[in-house]
Amino acid sequence: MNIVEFKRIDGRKHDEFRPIEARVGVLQKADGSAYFRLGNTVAIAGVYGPRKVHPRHEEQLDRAILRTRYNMAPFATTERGRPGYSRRSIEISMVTRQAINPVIFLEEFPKTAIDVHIEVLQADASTRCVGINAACLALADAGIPMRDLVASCSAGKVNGNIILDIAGKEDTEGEVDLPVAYYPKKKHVTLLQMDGIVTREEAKEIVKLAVGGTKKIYEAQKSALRKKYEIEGEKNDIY
Amino acid sequence: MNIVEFKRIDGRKHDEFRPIEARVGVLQKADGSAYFRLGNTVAIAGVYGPRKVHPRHEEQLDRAILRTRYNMAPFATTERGRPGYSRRSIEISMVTRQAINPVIFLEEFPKTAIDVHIEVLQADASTRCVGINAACLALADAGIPMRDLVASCSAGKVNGNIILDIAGKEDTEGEVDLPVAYYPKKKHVTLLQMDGIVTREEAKEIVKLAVGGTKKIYEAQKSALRKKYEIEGEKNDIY
Amino acid sequence: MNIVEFKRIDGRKHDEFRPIEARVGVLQKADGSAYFRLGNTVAIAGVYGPRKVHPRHEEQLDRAILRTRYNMAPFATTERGRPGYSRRSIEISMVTRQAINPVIFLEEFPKTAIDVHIEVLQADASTRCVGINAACLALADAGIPMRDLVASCSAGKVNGNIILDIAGKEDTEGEVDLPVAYYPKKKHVTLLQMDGIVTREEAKEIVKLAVGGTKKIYEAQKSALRKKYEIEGEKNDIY
Amino acid sequence: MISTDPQLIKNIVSNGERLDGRGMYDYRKITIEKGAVATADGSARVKLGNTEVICGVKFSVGEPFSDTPDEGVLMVAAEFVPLASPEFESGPPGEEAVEASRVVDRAIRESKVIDFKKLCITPGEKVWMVFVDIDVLDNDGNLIDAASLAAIAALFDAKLPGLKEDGKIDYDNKSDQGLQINGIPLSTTFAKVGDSIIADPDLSEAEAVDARLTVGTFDKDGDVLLCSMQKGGSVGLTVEELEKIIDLAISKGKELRKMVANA
Amino acid sequence: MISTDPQLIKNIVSNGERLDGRGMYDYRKITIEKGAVATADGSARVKLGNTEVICGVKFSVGEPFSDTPDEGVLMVAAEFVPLASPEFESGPPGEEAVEASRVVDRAIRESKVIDFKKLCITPGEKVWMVFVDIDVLDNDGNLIDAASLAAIAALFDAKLPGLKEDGKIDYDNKSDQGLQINGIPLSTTFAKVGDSIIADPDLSEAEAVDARLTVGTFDKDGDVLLCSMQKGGSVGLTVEELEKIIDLAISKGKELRKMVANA
Amino acid sequence: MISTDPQLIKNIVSNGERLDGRGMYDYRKITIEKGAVATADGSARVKLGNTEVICGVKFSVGEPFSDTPDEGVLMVAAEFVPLASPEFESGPPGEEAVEASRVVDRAIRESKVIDFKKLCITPGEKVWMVFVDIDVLDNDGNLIDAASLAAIAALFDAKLPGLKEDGKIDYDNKSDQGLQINGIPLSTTFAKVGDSIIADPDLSEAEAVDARLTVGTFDKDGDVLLCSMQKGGSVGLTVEELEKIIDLAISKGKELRKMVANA
Repeated sequence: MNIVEFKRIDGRKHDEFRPIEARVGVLQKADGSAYFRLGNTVAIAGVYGPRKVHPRHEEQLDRAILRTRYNMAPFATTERGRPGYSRRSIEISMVTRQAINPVIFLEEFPKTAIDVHIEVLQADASTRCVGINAACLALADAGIPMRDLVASCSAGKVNGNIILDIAGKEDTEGEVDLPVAYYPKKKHVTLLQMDGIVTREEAKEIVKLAVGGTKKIYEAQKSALRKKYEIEGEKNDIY
Repeated sequence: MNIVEFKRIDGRKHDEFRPIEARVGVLQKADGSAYFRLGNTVAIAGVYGPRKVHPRHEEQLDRAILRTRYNMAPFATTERGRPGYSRRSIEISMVTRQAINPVIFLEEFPKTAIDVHIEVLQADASTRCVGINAACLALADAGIPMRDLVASCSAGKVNGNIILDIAGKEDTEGEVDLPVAYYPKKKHVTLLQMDGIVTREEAKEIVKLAVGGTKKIYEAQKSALRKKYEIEGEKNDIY
Repeated sequence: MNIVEFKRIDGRKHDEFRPIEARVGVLQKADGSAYFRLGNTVAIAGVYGPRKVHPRHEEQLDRAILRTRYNMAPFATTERGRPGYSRRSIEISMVTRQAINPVIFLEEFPKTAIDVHIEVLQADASTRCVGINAACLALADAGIPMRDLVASCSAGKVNGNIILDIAGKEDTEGEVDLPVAYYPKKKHVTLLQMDGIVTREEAKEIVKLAVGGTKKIYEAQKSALRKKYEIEGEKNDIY
Repeated sequence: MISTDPQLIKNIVSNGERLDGRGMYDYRKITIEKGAVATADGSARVKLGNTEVICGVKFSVGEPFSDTPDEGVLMVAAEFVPLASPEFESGPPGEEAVEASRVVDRAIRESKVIDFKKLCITPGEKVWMVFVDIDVLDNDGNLIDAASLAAIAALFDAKLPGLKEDGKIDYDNKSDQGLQINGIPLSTTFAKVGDSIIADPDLSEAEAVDARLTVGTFDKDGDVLLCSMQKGGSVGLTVEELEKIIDLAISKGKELRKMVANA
Repeated sequence: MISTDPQLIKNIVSNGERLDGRGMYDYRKITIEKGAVATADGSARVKLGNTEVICGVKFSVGEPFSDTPDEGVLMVAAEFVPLASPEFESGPPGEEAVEASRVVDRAIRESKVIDFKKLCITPGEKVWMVFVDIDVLDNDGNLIDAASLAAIAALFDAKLPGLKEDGKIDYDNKSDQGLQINGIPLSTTFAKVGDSIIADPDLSEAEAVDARLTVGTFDKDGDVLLCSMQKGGSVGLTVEELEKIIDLAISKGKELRKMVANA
Repeated sequence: MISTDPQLIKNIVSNGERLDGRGMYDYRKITIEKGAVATADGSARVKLGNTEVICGVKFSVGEPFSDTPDEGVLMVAAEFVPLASPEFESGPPGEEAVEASRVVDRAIRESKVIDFKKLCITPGEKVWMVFVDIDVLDNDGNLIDAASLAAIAALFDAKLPGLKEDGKIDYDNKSDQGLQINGIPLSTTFAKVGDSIIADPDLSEAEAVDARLTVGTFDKDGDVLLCSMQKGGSVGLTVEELEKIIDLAISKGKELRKMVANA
């Protein structure tokens, strides 16, 4: 299993991430918000809720409904994207909701909606992962009670090598891309998609590499949240 | 009136149908369903209801509302069709509703909706007729109380000859197409459309030929329903 | 300020309108209606209301809501226009609503809607002005209590000359177009838009020319309303 | 809106009378004003009693359909503008508007009074697109016949624009070339109320109408021919009623065609 | 509709049994009928228990995408026709239909069993567009696998139309040239109910399903390879569960491929 | 959200003061960050107090409009992304977003600071399309001015992509050729609250605002000229108020232009 280390296009090791940057509370109007960056992929998430459900018939008597909307800014891609919903964004909004859903105490807020809006500002692979990472931070920032954070990243195969966090030229040349989202406390994979050709063994190896990678993402998320409370703590000291 | 019999492209007599096939109960989930085939034209109809009305403001206090949706599968036509509503399907959905409406005891189910969905799987002329035939069978299969069945077919003029059930090459060469739906017990024509050039006498002759043709359709419908009850009867014998 | 009078393409003076024609009560079904023509620009407005609000959630407890819809007939322009809402018609519908809003006693009809539909039948510049003029007459014709009429016209700059009511070839050659709507009793400009390059002084001069021009529009509106009541008066005499 | 009790209408009609005093087979007063829209290439405003529609014809240059590479294209669209009725709503055309435009379209297209091959500019590449747009301004019933009258009158009124050297339309110079139209296809609508047949039902009668038959007729070399039919309404018609309406439509079509010819 | 209590299903499954008596890793009865739609260029009707879908393939000639100027274009669309379920509604496809079509599309596309370069007619200008349209007629669960079976069977059934001299499709003369497809990519779906894994969940089981994994596999030179995966459901799966499902999918894929090959 | 009582705002403003301590004609703190989006051909992130917008410019190659065959095409679109405000909803842009994009578009287009003839590649066939997309991230009022600042700063930041021999964009090699922009057109917005005029109303003030005037100004050869105006709000303005705002806008525009020039 990749014992001899090879050279990646951008010089990273096979299990090395692009630079990670995470911040919470980046927006003023949203009840919670976060910024997440993985190299050149950047997303912002904003959370509203728990709040009243419109339209009313979507309301659930025993829990909050979670609604997610993944959107790509028209300038986020190499070719300008058309604004508005696409089949791609409908699918990603759905798998994002399923990825996040298990960690939220939805049952504590019956008859309400929790709305998570993800805006991808720059797209260089793994946009759904970066969106999920930002979304979980935004939910925490909004004070929504959560069992854990979900951390997401992808691994794949490029020129026969199994590597973490495909990006840039690797993405266009890549044979396989496999994003996961991971719920560490329960050791649950809450999102998994794959396209490309792999053997059974490669599939399992890539899953493990991706799941292992989420640890570093999780650290970055927690660190961003700690920073928030430190700063808020400092503020408290002042007063 | 066409006393000398001429040769039709596919060898049929002037008042001869393409092969007719009718079956009820072809779907599992729908409350009632039916398959109707006229040569190469095939439609399936599924009925849901009487059921609650969404959106509520469409509800009628004194009767059920009848909603019909005629849809053509993208692969039903020579050139692939675009999925979704077209102006054509809006018009046909409407005349289909008007054709069926008189025979249903809508007044027995106030504040409910009866939804009839017609899916044309193969289109070789007379798709609205085949859809209506399937729809009536599906309504009967759903146990919706009806005054009668409505039977539908078309007649027209090809190369100066007045013929029943235009199809295939006749359709592209045809000068006139006139579909009717007929409510036998009341002797009422509940659908009639025509395009193409005819004299007054020809118009009347074509109407009569089409209305006469509905008899055979009606027989096929009743036979399909009888078969259902026979089979159900047999089932009852077994238990 | 334009002391030497120059020659306009269609022979008008710098502060001269195209022929104005105004009539009220031109439609039968609408609660109020009016026709307004400025040269080759023609609009009809129809008013419904005060009436129940659909959808209900738009209802206001303390006043009527005013809804305006500006629409251009497909045959109103040189090139055939696509039917349906455009970004342009969304914006004009909005500024039209804001232009008219101040003069209506909306507070007298809580929980209702007043709907103003403007249909531009011929477009030769100043369509929004002509629409507003027709709309106010239609509101008056509908018997909606109003503080005043709003009168609208435009002025602009063509080949360096500041002129009233740009039209025809002036429109394509024009450098600046500035439509206003004016609420005379309060001396309030309720609509103002501008595009094109002007100096500060020119801007002010054009505003004044346009605002001054609304006086003649206002007269035409009042005369149309007087004619209505005269005719109705005559009718009363007869009976 | 005060609406008339359908039962009252049924009673009146069953006595062979109508609320507004018309005869059973009489149309309301018709006025046809050609050239009503200065910006259109052809236009007509039609009043049928209190029903009012306006139709504008516009030409543009476009690609032919692949199955008719040497024929111009006819597009008929009706917009039921919300000022025409408290029931009309903004948004995409409803089923009634779609039906009206398609019935008007079929009567004109199927009658073949327009030779679309003459509207070909370069086969397979450029043809004239003929847009016939109908705006309903006032809906007092029988919109199909009003729209049909307006459409054919506007087509007769239409003049093709000139073409510039680059093949684009020269909007400043109209040609004086009209469409060659060999006949006047028209829709005429009759309704069944109880056991009676009436022509041109108005809105007060609409609720009492059981069924409707619209028959498209046109004249060719002195003969009258049918080119389209469309039944409406939620009740059926007997074959005898259909035949009676076909006969009525043929004679009523003759009357209406005179008005179009003289407009 | 009488729906089954999810807790009942959970109890049954936790005992290693299923409501309809199937084994945990058994699919429902599968029937594949190729050529089911006479108007399509290729078609298949698939029943998976009471789930029924019909797939039609149609070819047309179109422009290639600018980043693959010498490749044909594959378009997979699924319509969840409202007759198939009381929950399906008219209108644009919902998220479930979008997901199904995209998962089916990815399995076929990513496996590279179709050489899209062979579907190029004139590089940069004209290529074959392959439309794979899936109509769901009856929804009794696991639509993705049913759609996947129908799509690949329909593609195997497809024959390219002939081309006329002007480059347009000759609808009267089909060629006997099929698509060259080097392998059978198929989606196989397993679900987690409590701590158990079951194959091919039906609609009565759907409410009890915690998570779902769809694995696309195909055969290449005797080997089985994966080409796509898609997790669904609102609960997660452990890595061990994932690995178990991958193994199950590989062996189940072999079974299903035989059915497609023999259809 | 705790909203501020409009009457309170009116009282404060009538005393010549503002809730956040600003002067009547002061803008909130402005920060302009050019090049904020790595994937865009030009970009800027603008904060106007707590209002934040991000603008990305992208170029593509397309066909010119038929009436300007030798000119590039400018397309300005604003999306009021729902994360920016509890009131923004998904779906097509509402009237506020449409107005903002059109007002920003007009100020840039009408000022003629960009020579669109220089964005022609092959007359009548290929021109540069300039897409200016504005995402609102945080709405604390006066979105038009924030969008206007971001749009012009992003245009100044933009570099045209290179073209490959086949006329397509070479995404790997950007040129270092910027747009030639001869002036800085900017929107400046003033509001009337009671009898007072204030600059740059924020969201807490919005409910108290009676009327709004947005004035587009730009600099040309040392002079300041107006290029657009747009009145908003449900109350009118006197001619004197209009004139006062025009004067204020001219001097405020000078200040803001310096910030853009130095960004």
